[in-house]
Amino acid sequence: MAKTKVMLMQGNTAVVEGAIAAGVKFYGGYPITPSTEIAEGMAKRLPMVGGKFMQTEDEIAGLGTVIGASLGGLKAMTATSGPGFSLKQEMIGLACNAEVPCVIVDVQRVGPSTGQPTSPSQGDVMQTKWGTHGDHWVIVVSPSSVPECFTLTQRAVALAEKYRVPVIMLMDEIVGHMRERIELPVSYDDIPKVERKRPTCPPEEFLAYAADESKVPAMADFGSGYRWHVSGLVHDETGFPKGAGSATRESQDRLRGKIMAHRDDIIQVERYKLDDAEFAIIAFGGAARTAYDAIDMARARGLRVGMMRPITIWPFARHEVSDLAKSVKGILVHELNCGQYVISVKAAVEGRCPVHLYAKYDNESATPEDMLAEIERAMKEDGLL
Amino acid sequence: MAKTKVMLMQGNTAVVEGAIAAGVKFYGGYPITPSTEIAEGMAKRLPMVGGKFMQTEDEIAGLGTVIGASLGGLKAMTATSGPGFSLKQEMIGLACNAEVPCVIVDVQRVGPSTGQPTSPSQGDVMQTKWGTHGDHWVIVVSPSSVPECFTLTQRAVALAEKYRVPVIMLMDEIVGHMRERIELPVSYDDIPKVERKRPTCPPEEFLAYAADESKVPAMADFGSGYRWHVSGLVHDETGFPKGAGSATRESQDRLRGKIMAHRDDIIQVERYKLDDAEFAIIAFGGAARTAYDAIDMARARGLRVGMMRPITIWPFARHEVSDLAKSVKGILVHELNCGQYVISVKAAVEGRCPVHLYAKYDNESATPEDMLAEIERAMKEDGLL
Amino acid sequence: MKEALVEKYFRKGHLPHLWCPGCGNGTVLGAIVTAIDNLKLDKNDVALISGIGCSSRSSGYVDFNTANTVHGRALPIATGLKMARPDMNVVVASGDGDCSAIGGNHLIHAARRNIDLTLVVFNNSIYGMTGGQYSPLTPPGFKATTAPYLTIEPMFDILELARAAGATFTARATSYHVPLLTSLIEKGIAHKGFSIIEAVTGCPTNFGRQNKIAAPALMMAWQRDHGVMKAKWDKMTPEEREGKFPIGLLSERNDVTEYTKAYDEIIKRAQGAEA
Amino acid sequence: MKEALVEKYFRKGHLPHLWCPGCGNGTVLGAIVTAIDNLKLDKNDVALISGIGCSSRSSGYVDFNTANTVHGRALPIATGLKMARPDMNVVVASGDGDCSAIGGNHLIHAARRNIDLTLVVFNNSIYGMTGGQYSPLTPPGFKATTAPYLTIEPMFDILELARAAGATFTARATSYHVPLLTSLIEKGIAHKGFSIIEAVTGCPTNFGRQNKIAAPALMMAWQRDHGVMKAKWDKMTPEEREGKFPIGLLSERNDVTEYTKAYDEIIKRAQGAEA
Amino acid sequence: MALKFVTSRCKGCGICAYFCPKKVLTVTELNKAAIAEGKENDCISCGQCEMRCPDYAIFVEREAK
Amino acid sequence: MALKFVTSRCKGCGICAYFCPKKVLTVTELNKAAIAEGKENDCISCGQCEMRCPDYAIFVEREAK
Amino acid sequence: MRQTFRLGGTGGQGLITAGIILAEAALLDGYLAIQSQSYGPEARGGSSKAEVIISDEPIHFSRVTHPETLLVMSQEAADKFAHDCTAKSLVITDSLFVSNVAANGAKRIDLDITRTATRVCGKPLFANIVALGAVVGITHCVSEKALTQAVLDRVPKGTEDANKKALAAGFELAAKAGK
Amino acid sequence: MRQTFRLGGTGGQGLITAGIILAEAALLDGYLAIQSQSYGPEARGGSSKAEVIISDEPIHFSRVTHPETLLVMSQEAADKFAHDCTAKSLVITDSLFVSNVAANGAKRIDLDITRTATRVCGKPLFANIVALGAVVGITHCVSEKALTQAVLDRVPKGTEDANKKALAAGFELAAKAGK
Ligand SMILES: Cc1ncc(C[n+]2csc(CCOP(=O)(O)OP(=O)(O)O)c2C)c(N)n1
Ligand SMILES: Cc1ncc(C[n+]2csc(CCOP(=O)(O)OP(=O)(O)O)c2C)c(N)n1
Ligand code: SF4
Ligand code: SF4
Ligand code: SF4
Ligand code: SF4
Ligand code: SF4
Ligand code: SF4
Ligand SMILES: [Mg+2]
Ligand SMILES: [Mg+2]
Repeated sequence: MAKTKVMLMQGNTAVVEGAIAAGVKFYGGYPITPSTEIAEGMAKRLPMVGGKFMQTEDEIAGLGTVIGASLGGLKAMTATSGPGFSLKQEMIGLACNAEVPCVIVDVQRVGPSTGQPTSPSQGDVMQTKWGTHGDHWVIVVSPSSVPECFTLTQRAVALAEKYRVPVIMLMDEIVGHMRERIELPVSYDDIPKVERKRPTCPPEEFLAYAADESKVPAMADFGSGYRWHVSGLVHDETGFPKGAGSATRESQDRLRGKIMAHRDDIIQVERYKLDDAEFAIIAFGGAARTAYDAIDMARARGLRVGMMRPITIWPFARHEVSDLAKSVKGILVHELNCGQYVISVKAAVEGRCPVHLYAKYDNESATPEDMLAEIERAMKEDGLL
Repeated sequence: MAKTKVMLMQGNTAVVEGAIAAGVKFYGGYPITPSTEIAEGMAKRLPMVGGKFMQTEDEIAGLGTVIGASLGGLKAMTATSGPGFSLKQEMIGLACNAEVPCVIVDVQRVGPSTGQPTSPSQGDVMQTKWGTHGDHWVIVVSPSSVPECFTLTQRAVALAEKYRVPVIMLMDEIVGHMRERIELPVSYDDIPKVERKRPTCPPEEFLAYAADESKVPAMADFGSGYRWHVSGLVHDETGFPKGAGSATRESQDRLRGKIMAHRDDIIQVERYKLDDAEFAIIAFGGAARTAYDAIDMARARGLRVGMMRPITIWPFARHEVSDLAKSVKGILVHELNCGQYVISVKAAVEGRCPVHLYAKYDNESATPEDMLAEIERAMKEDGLL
Repeated sequence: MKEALVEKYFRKGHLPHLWCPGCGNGTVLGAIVTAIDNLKLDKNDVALISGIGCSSRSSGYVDFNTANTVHGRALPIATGLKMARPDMNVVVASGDGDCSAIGGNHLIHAARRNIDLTLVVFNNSIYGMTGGQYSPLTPPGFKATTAPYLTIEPMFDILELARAAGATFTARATSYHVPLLTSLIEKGIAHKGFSIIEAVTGCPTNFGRQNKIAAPALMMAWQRDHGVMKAKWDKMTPEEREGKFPIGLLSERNDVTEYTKAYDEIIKRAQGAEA
Repeated sequence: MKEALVEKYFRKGHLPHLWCPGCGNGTVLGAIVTAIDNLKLDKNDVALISGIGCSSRSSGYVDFNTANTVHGRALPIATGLKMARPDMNVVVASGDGDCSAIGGNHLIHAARRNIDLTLVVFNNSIYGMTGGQYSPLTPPGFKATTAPYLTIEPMFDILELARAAGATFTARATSYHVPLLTSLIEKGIAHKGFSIIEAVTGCPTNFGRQNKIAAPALMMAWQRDHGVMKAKWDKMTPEEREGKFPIGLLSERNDVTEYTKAYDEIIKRAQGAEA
Repeated sequence: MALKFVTSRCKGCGICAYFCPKKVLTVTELNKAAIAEGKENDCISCGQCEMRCPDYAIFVEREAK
Repeated sequence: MALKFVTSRCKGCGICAYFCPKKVLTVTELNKAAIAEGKENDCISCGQCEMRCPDYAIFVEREAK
Repeated sequence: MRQTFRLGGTGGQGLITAGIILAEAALLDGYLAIQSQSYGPEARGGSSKAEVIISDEPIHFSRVTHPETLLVMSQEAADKFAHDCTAKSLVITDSLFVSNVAANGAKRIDLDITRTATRVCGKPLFANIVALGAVVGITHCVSEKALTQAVLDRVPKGTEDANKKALAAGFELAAKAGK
Repeated sequence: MRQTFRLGGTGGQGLITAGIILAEAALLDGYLAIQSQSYGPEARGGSSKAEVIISDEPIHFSRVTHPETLLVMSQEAADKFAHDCTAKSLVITDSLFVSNVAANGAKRIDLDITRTATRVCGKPLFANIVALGAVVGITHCVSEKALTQAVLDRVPKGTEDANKKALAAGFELAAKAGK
């Protein structure tokens, strides 16, 4: 095994290290609490590995430069928080439609608007899926610990490159700012780097958006001899705009299809003490940390409670949730917002079991004690206690 | 009755007339297909009534000027389409959090990104609810005809003023660009104008965000002698930022509460031939126009089909949909997108009856014939045929 | 600032402000308030609109019609307000990042339109609020948390930029030159059209510390020693100017119709056309 | 444009382009292509990035590495590309609205950084694509669909603005002055640093018709009669200049390190610090 | 014959005709550039039309020297 | 006594002390401006401290004339 | 009564205006009417279309799927818009520009519309009005009086006479076409 | 083993650094540790806090609800952060700045931290290190060796000696406090 070192590290810093380990070579962005340490870390680390950091004039330009650098063949990313994430929405649509790999970290804070910049929240869950106009598909992942910040950033980069899609790393202030033990390889050289599929045909034959059964078209670096055209307009497999209705339908079907056909590769959930559970918590990101403790406390009282922790937030783990609804007698969704993910949970459960919401939106994570009380209340309501 | 005149008018133009009739006195915006006629109409009409039109440097500034003008006491609005609507997201959050009345028209086009600027789509349905970061509440309404563009714009303005909330008028290219017969009053003088609640207490006693049981605080025009502070930060009833968790919770509860407490005033649905229906279409905006015809065709074949047409899209007509699910044996949601509103329908139906989706996303409205076929297919699946 | 002015213009219960010890923002805000007092404006007729940043917190402290809006967008909001209330004196408080980075476009367009706003730029050459990233007004060769290897980007001359965009009043002072700053803000408010006053000020916490000039008083001494009155500046050679910057009223013109005035013409035309 | 260049540089099957009869965009695009040919650049080493607008459609026609991105944001995307591929010649095609309205901030920041991009502004003084709204480069006193009572807003001098922001190469020509335009674009590409070339051009459909100068040839004749070579311009009195505009190379400086070059220093410092 | 018309690209804008120093060109009823009646031999191959045509629809074929 | 300290607002930045032409002022261990020992009578009421204090924490009380 | 129309041509030929006028004439006659159109960059160089539905019952679905009457004034428009026609459709062409129409066996009438406009008004600009006259002359979908009124309501001051002439010429073309 | 700490003071007192060092020392001793903090504009003029949990079992929930040990180095911090204490908590104050602590009956130890820093290092800047020494000296949550190592790993070159002196002074304060 490769040599490692143990450290106390902040979640945001672990994202930086994950990005460097994944081979990210460009960062463009604008500072904003509570994500700023990611920009600061990239400013320091990227030039060390020959990469480049740019502090852009705003968040829109941040993602713009990332898209440009990605067209130039670099793995590229940006990070922001709510207000900046809102500003990036138009540009996210371009990355979706033109299929430009990139990673966007959103370290959530309390919203709306300037809100409460330094307090934890998970208020952007729905926005990561629906924030830009028009039907579109992105991948959203959410880490719950500092070590997971490191590994999931790598995975985010890999998914972006593999599926030519913007991947959003949805963090919260809890995970972004806390410092935790992490064991990192001393050198990242041995960490495998996922490369986007590049064309192998002669340049004359290259059709920029023609895909094989994977539904993911090969992508040529600008300047590599394959001259192609990128467009935010609806286009056909040549990449040139096409006004025909069939082009729109085909394009949408492929963009959705390239994600959904690979759902099993993309969707990750962690199951914690679910095997014999009759009641399940669904929680993710920093909010899930409370759940581990609450479940252990509940089990100590003899309650058969477990957790499904979605690591992939979007695409929604529909089958997993639907199956869960069949295996338990009640579900409690815990979110640090007024209730967002729960809507999709309900739509997937379709009445198979009761779905409760423990919504917390007062600048603080729930304590295990509070959550235990919620579990007991819900289980009582469902006749399980 | 007031004198009227009959005209052929475009939907976008009817929005302009509705705004003038409602007393809108300021428009700030940036042109974009297929909403541009609204800007052009406002540029022409506003100065005639002593109002002001500004073509701003971008969509962000467009909504910014609208917020500023609204603080100055004017009824104010803007209009855009997908790309511009995405750009406005951050500013929408400010309007939500600071409770500044304003109307934002989004004439949808095919997305994502530049998409297909001149073709109809309803791809922004979820974005209108979830586009900005953080939990927030807006009102979204969607007209299905040119006369409804006129009346619903007035209603949008009235709701914005009454509830101090951004109201989004969600249109589509079908309704925005078609020309239809409309009968308008010759003079708008007799049309009642809804005024925001203004403070009546002495200025020293004015607490900018203290609300009575209506949950809507009185709002003083800047320059009117009540000097108060507007903030996009979480604030308490004084309007000044407050970092305490309780302030966040109270603020969110009131912002949600002021909408939900008045849901019956806010939520409008049209019921078409639902009385005896055993199967229901849910469709809105331009897409609903197909449904009227398809339902008539189905009824001609003896099928008991009706439609629930949400005029208020958000807040979601949860009770209405849930009741509908109890009274019919199947529901078909028809949207000009890949399936957005249907998620909330499913979450509300909770398995009470099957929910089908007729998603159309190929630049064209569905024809009544195609929809009839979908109705029959769905009814067969549900054993109703 | 005089105690009577604190009493008269500051909101009760909002001091001490949240700025760091020695932060220049308090001084610049004091100059704004003093200028308004000198002009004998009714508090009801004054609005102070700000974006987001340490400096932008200034709007919360003073007893006018105030708004602390979103980062970079104070100018459009102020523009809308001014259109609705052309009679009001609308002052905008903005940081160097707020108005020259994310808000750069609104700056040049407000300047182009020559709308009667008074923009006071709290230029501390850094993003204070977020902890010390460089801004478009950070000179090359300095440290910032996002420039650990020193800044390489040329900085804007924000007044020259605003002038080229159309601003009809441009001026600069520092938090050391308090009377000058006050009188320039006063003139800027009185000026009918878009005016910009750059207030060079110090962020001891996030600019100073990184660049080893943490003592607030030393930052002010630096301002004293490097700001040169325009009259003198005009006579200096390029070598003499090196590292220094001009202060005072740098440009003013009165031949461009103010925007809300020009708009009145539109209304006249429209209503004439109808009549 | 020469037929051989159409053959060599235009994508097969993409002509006729979608521009209106007599639209100047074809001519300006021809000048870009000719300039690139004159410079003997390898097509693989050239990128043409555009925003959204009629003019921005130009990227689709030519056989380079091309992108038709989003409205106003071509410059950041081009910047990212240039950072990734400093060896490439990155040309940006942008409309007057695209680059001076919604994209104004990116313009001034690209100029400030002095990154080696060549920006060609297709200035037809109007929003062509959306049907004739005024832009920040529409002169006052004209009709536009959003200015039915004539425009009142002062316009930018976009070259002066870019220069004040830091652009190290600014030039102007028209779609009438084809050889001049071509040679200025050529020089702009050769210039190491941010260069902006304003191409004054005509939109007969949406500027011409509303303002009663619909015949394309007459718009070009107007350009011929109002553009004045800089050398002559410099000697003209203000009265003589009235209504005219200078063309030619208006400013150039070579004393500012180009941005990607400057960035190489950062990498050296960082790697030195580590080693 | 020194002039080549790519009729499928010509949009009949009339720019070539306006700037032709010899008034060789005209725009037909079908909205296409063409040589005006009686001007068949007047072209001096100055290249103005080629240089100005925004649609790359007219070229002056120079003799190979 | 001509100087008024609003101690609750003073943050101890030391600006007043630095610019006082008579070195009347100092910052205490508790981080508050105060009159330096032995300088009780040196203030000339020049107003520099009042003008420069960013926290509105020191004022020069002028005699009513 | 319900009739559907599609008018196709190049961007500059004024067919959207023609569609609007037709719908306005229908309102003047007391019918209901809907007009819709295709916009966009495609309308720049390429072809544009307007659709009109006239009926005495409420019209919901606003697009024309199988036009009863199709007017095409450019070959490109004919190529793009004729395929939805049925054997019951009527296709009217401007013979100057259109040669081939593949319209599933629809009836076809070729008229010299643009040349007529140039002849009677001095400019091809009025071709859309000539075409309107012809369409109404042939289909009688609205009254000539309503059409004339609708044209005069919409055209710029000073062009009334030319427009009237154009309309008359259109009616005449229709009459000659044997209807 | 599981211990929870909260360190509160003004923005400039370096208590977040102190929290980090404490957690790093715990790692050096082979424990697990989590450090979190409150940031923000409130940290400018106002009070800031750092929290540390040290344990030999996995730590999930990261915040400290009832600190076992609370260090407060300003009166404002005492006012803001002490109310979560229980009777079992220990409150350590910098006696120069803190007078009242309402900590639900927690045990209280007042130490002359900042003055000690000024005395032994010449600058109040090292007060956070003195405080760390005192906290560890009193709670023995980590070894003195690990703490010393953690301090030296993090402080700027050239300040090692001053920091060592500060630490030693802190240990001494703790010792004197009768533990
Ligand atoms: C859209 C958005 N992006 C970023 C931020 C984070 N942010 C807040 S203030 C600020 C910069 C502050 O710098 P400046 O404007 O110079 O003000 P200062 O704090 O120095 O007074 C930033 C980047 C934000 N609040 N919103
Ligand atoms: C965010 C956004 N806002 C608005 C539009 C609509 N739009 C497209 S092009 C354009 C302006 C075109 O003007 P210009 O840049 O001058 O280019 P031209 O068409 O004149 O060449 C506008 C407003 C858009 N596509 N995206
Ligand atoms: S961080 Fe800088 S700008 Fe902000 S309050 Fe502190 S000293 Fe002032
Ligand atoms: S609208 Fe104007 S700019 Fe666009 S193609 Fe037509 S003439 Fe050219
Ligand atoms: S300039 Fe070109 S497009 Fe115009 S008429 Fe002449 S050949 Fe045709
Ligand atoms: S080459 Fe010259 S003379 Fe010949 S047709 Fe062209 S413009 Fe006229
Ligand atoms: S300048 Fe003001 S805040 Fe600073 S030490 Fe003096 S009195 Fe205190
Ligand atoms: S008034 Fe002048 S002399 Fe007196 S303390 Fe203040 S600065 Fe010193
Ligand atoms: Mg700053
Ligand atoms: Mg333009």
